[in-house]
Amino acid sequence: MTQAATVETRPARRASRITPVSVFLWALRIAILAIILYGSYLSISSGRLSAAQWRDLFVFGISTGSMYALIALGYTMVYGVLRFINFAHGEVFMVGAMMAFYVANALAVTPLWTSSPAVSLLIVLVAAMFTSTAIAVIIERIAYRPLRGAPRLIPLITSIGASFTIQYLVRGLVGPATKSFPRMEPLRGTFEFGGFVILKTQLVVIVAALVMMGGLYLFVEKTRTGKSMRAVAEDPETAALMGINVDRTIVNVFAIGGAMAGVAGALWGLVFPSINFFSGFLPGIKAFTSAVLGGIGNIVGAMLGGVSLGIFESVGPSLVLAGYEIPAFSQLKDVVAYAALVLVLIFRPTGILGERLAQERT
Amino acid sequence: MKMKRGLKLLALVGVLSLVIAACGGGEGGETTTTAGEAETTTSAAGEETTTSAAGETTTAPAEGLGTIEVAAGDPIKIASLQSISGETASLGTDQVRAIEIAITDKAEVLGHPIELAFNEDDGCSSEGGQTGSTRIIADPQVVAVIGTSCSGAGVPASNVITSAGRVLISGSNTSPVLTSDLAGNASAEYHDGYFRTAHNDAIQGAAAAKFVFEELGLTQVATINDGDPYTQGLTGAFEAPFEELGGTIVISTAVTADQTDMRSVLTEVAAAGAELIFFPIFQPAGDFIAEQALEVAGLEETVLMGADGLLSDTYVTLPQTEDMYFSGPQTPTTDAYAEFVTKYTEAYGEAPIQSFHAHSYDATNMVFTAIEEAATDDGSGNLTIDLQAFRDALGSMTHEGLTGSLSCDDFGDCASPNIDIVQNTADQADIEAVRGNVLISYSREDLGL
Amino acid sequence: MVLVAATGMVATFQPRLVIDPIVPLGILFLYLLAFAFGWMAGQPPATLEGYEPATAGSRNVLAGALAGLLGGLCLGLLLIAITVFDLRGVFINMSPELAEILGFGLPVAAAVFVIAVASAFMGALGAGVHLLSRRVRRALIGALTAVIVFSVLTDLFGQLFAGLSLEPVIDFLYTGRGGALTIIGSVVIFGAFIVLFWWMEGRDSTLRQRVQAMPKGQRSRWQIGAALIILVILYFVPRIMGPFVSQILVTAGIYLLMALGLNIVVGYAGLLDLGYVAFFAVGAYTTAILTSPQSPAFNPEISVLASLPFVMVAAAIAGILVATPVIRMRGDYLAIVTLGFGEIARILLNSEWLAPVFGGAQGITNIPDLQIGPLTFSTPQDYFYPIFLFVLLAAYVTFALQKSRWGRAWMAMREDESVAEAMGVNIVTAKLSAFVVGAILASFGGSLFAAQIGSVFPHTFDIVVSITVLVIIIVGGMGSVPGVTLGALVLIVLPNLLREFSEYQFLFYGVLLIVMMLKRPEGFIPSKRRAQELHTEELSQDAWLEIYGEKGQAEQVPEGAV
Amino acid sequence: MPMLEIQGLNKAFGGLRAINGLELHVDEGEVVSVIGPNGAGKTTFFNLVTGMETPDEGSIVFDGQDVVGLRPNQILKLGMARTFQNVRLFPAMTVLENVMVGQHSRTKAGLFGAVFKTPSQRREEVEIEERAKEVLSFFGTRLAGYRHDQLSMVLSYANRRRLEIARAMATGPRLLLLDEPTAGMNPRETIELTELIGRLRSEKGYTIVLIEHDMQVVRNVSDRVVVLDHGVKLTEGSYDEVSSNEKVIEAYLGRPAELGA
Repeated sequence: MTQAATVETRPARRASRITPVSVFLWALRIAILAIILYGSYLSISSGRLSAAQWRDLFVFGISTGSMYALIALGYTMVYGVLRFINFAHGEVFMVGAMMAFYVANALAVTPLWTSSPAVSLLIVLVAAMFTSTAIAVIIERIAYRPLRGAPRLIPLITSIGASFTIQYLVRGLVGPATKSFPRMEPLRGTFEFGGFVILKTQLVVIVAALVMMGGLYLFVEKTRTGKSMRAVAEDPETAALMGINVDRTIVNVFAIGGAMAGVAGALWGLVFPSINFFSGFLPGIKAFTSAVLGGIGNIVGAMLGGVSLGIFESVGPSLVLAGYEIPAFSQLKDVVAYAALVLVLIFRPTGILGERLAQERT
Repeated sequence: MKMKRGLKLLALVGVLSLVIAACGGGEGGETTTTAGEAETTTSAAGEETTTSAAGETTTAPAEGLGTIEVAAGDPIKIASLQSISGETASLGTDQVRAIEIAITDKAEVLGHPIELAFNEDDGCSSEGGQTGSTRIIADPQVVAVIGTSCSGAGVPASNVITSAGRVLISGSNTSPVLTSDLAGNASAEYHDGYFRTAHNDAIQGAAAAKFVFEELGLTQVATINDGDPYTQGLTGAFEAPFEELGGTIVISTAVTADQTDMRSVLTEVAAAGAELIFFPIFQPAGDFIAEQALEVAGLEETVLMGADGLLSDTYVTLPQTEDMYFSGPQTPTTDAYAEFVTKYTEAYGEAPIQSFHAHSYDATNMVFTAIEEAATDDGSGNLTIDLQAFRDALGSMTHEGLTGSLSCDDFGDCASPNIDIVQNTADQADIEAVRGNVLISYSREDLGL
Repeated sequence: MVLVAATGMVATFQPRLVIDPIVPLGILFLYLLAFAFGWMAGQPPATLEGYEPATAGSRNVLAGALAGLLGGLCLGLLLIAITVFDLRGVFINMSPELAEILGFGLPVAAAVFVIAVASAFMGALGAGVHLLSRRVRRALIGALTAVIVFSVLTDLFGQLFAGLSLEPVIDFLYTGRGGALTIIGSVVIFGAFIVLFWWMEGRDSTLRQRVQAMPKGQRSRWQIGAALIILVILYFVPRIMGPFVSQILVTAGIYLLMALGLNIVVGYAGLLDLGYVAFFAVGAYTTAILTSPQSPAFNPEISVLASLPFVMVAAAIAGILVATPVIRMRGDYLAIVTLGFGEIARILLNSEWLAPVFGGAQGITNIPDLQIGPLTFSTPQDYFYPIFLFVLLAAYVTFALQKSRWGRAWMAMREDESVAEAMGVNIVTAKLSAFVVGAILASFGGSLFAAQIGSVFPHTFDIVVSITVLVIIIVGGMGSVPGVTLGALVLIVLPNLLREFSEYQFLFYGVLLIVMMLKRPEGFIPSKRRAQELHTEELSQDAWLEIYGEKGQAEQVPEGAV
Repeated sequence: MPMLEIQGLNKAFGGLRAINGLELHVDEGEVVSVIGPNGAGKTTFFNLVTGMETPDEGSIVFDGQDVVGLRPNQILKLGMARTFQNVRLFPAMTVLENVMVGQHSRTKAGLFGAVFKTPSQRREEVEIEERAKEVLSFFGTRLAGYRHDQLSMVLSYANRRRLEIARAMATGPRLLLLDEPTAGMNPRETIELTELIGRLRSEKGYTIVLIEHDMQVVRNVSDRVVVLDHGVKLTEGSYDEVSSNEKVIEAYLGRPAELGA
């Protein structure tokens, strides 16, 4: 009976449903897409970079991105379980890198360094892993465990405090100077297979990151400990009722996150051979960005987010900004990274793969 | 409701108090005198600037900056204002150590011990420079301040410290903004009483430009900085004289200090048709530019040129930096410097961690010498340091220091080191050899500055 | 203790004497830690309802001594490590001087023994404090703290007495201006404060309680009177305290202005903004560009005062630009995106691309001083007044908004966004308005900052500023204006007064943050509701025992005082 | 014309069809109860009507206006207000403030007015407070006096439910949607609330839609009962008609515990 009336009025009424914000957001989306596409068109058509160069940029992005991904795993797992941004995780990474530096430095004067680089690299990786794991667990014990159940802002602030504390303890212990990693001769130069040229360091980074992430995935999906982690992430109270030791599981989460960050720290030293007490900050932020980008709480998402962020950073400036002849566009790579984050979140408010979180608990 | 009315009243009274306060402030600096007189013998200079408006800050304080009395047996106080926290902590810590060594070496001036009364942090920022210098000048006994680490902190610090009649002398500010363009024009932020033993970017820029244009005969140049004020200033200081000489800056671009992939920038540079790339940046970004320049099409023939930030052992031993040119102030190779490094390493457990320690060591010693010249002893050990005479002494002295022979120009630039252009050729084994391979050395006169 | 020694803190603090010539700060700090260990170890278990309260006894002292001993032994090991091995290759602060300080110049074996005994003794003392009655304990600890405060803040007190023309006091208490306390001076201070605290503890009502007990008319008169007195004191503050303290207060004022703004965004509206510094930058750069003759692209050279309306408009636009894309984002997404915006702002200001407008890394210099009519503000003392005025204004705005429909809408949104929307709150305008108000307050801070310092450089607008402001409101007490004020004073003024230790400023920040969050998450002076929020359990108990609660408390007090 | 007219309403979460082709109308002045076993889609139905979720298909016409796609605050302004099954107050706000928030969409003072305390803003503030107190007085002494300034989190469970209703009343609605108002209350409180719902209609003239599990309450207050199961309307009619309907009994028999509740 009222059918006809509703049909009639509907088009007119629909108009009122379009709020200024959604108009703005859509305009923003379209404008950004247009800017990106036109910029890409301009730079590709200008032929400034050859296909091989584009490929190199991608490979490069993937290798940086896989380090972000490794660090991001720590953020995303902690977030998944405890729902807070562990700001100190960047410092966990830095401590790992610092340890890697000292071990590498000690090894560099031994014949092992040149005779069997793989072994020495492994030693460095393991040392970094253990240090970072230890630090992550200690932070959890001292700073976060007493705060279970506190409002969400509280552990966040604590983690900022922990971040400062670790940075400046490290500064006090080993001094403010920037230290440069010893170079590993066998890792110089490029590696070639089937016409595909890749820097050896990048290859090592990508392979190591893949191994670690694969291992982690299997661990979380298949093992008992991994399953209890997922259970705690889903609902800690129910998990506790099911006989899972929540505290121990959370420690495990921190330990694994720390180990990943430690590996990332050692790898970072290979690619970017200088480190000081402040080096953890930016990679930490980037890694958290990756975690959000991929969909926080989502392990596969963190990996994907990290690699995407690496690629955005590496390819983005040359692809989009260069097209508009913006001077010194590569200076703006971080702008591209953050803009990409905003962009992805405007299109997909819960990240690329979506959150994998249980319902918000209040 | 009561509460609200109270608040409103509070606001009203606040406004009133402001007006009163401002009136007080406007009455010819009366406020500063009451606050300062109690303890400062040098407050006269403070009032001068109270009334000075923007743009005219270069006006020198009037005659008579006052004096500082040091009683017999009391220490002579100096202060350091360096970046000792945060990301740039190593820059300042390095210089603080040099100052401490200088004090230990000197032991006493005119029979008075020397006290580093303040070890202030400039935070490598303008607000750090402002607060730190305000604190230092609150102590009327401080004669001179060695600092700042960063030019950004130097801008407000120079204003505050020189207005109080004291001297600021820096071992690592290189920005022309703080002194002059070396062509006789004082910069907007130059204040009488500011000195520095670090070279003005303008000297190095001009030397590099002259070398590229006249000796290499190249006219199409690209510059790359890393967004750091130092490197951005230096590329700027290169570009202006280079264009004046008739060259063309085909592209002026930048990377970030943590960037590892330089290919896109280098491709851009290649596309612009650069014959030479001037990138006065630091490691490790500099490593990546040199390494990746070889891989970019169109840059095979392009000449690379860096500056002092890249003159290190780990850099010149990179195979890709072969044949590269570097500009940089003549470096101390004297025994005195070697001896300094030994002392440094003994005292602090590590070798010098940055490159401006020697400059601060020299700056500190210049201060000592100037005090010795300007101070008068009343015979019983009481010292009177006339601040104007102290400034004059600094301005007119010639000091043989670790970094060479220092004498100040009219705008506080004391370092006029010869700028060496060196080349890293195949037979150079290490940094010392590269530094020794001087192709040409420009003095300030050579550059017409 | 080992960490403290190994990070070089002891060696840095050592030259600063607390009491001349017997107590240097480095060693004092070290053994205060032993004291704290002992205190913690000797703490009687929390009193539970229905159980006999545990009485402190020799067991506690023993525990304290053991804790102290443990710390001391670790320290001894460190000392042995330093003297036997050369660890400076890695740990640069483990120098022979440190060994000298730690070992009191004794041979190693003797030194280790002395350290262990001294630490155990301090630990036992720390635990023993629990044995004292509450009144004695408070008086003793209060007086000790007073001595340390007087000594450590020697600059502040020196300036205070000098400003009041009380030089004889300085000469009596201190070894000179900025010097350490004399032995007599410290004894006098200790004595005075013991008496003071003893007396205060003996009184049964605080000033605040008495004011609250007054009839309404009298109370408001009293409050206005107090406000007037405070204003008069504030009026003389810069004159008495001299340029350095004024400068610190000016800096604190600028941070306070930002903190009040962020308090609206985070405290009221619950929007965690980690890129707040961007608005500060907008204010500073707008003023810089409009007023400085050195502004690269566009220099109308108007006065700072005339730039304020433009600053406001620019900040409002920036607030809307940041807020719009994040309107539908929640919680941590918001945090990271705003953080990204903050970084974007800094990078763009520093970039080569926009250098023709913003001056790139070289910044913009030569910003004129603030001028109002014929008055020029140039010294830190001068700036104290306008900044104070702005802070007052911001506090007023905060109060006014809190008690308006906007304040309620923000709080509702913070509590539960979707319910707020279902109850008629337009989330879009509420979020936009919160960001805009916050942005404007921060931009005024930026504008005054630019005028006071006279130059702006991009690296000033670092994320650390955002974090510091956030820390101020959290440590002070979110949502509470007095709390935020205290937060700014503690976190800005204190580190600035102790600038020679600024190497360790952030270490202390870090430790302070952790300890605060663990022990007192609601901040120093929490807003009433937030305190309740964080102690819900106790509260629901109160709701049950509303009547018994007060009675119970009244019974407890005399018991403690006996 | 009915006050609320719902046609062909569909909503699915992933594969689960929470609401499936629902048709429903509510006339002015009616009290309609929506009952059904757990997971029948009752709360989803409320969420759709109030705009907190968007339907996949169908129309919701309130007072002659299609509200599909409007934001919750816009819908509220049209005169529809709700409470929540799991009591969602603003815990850190006082009782009075909770109710004052409810009037947000009925008031209009701008930021400028709030900062500068213009006369119109002050008048409005006074009105808001008066109205809030008036609404609270509807509950007798339960939420009056010193309770005004208590944080809502310290209230007892029943008082929270009452406060939620007060907050909804303050928004000035014509249609009230109450989601299990008596859940968790003891028998005495339940009786009291049942009376209250009656008064809401008789004294305030609200039209009411009620989700309820307590059949006593449903019988006492409703003019009409709608039964949902698996997102489908099983039947509707008076309480007696519905309670004897076979399909309804069947639906509940699967979960016999429900009926007893």
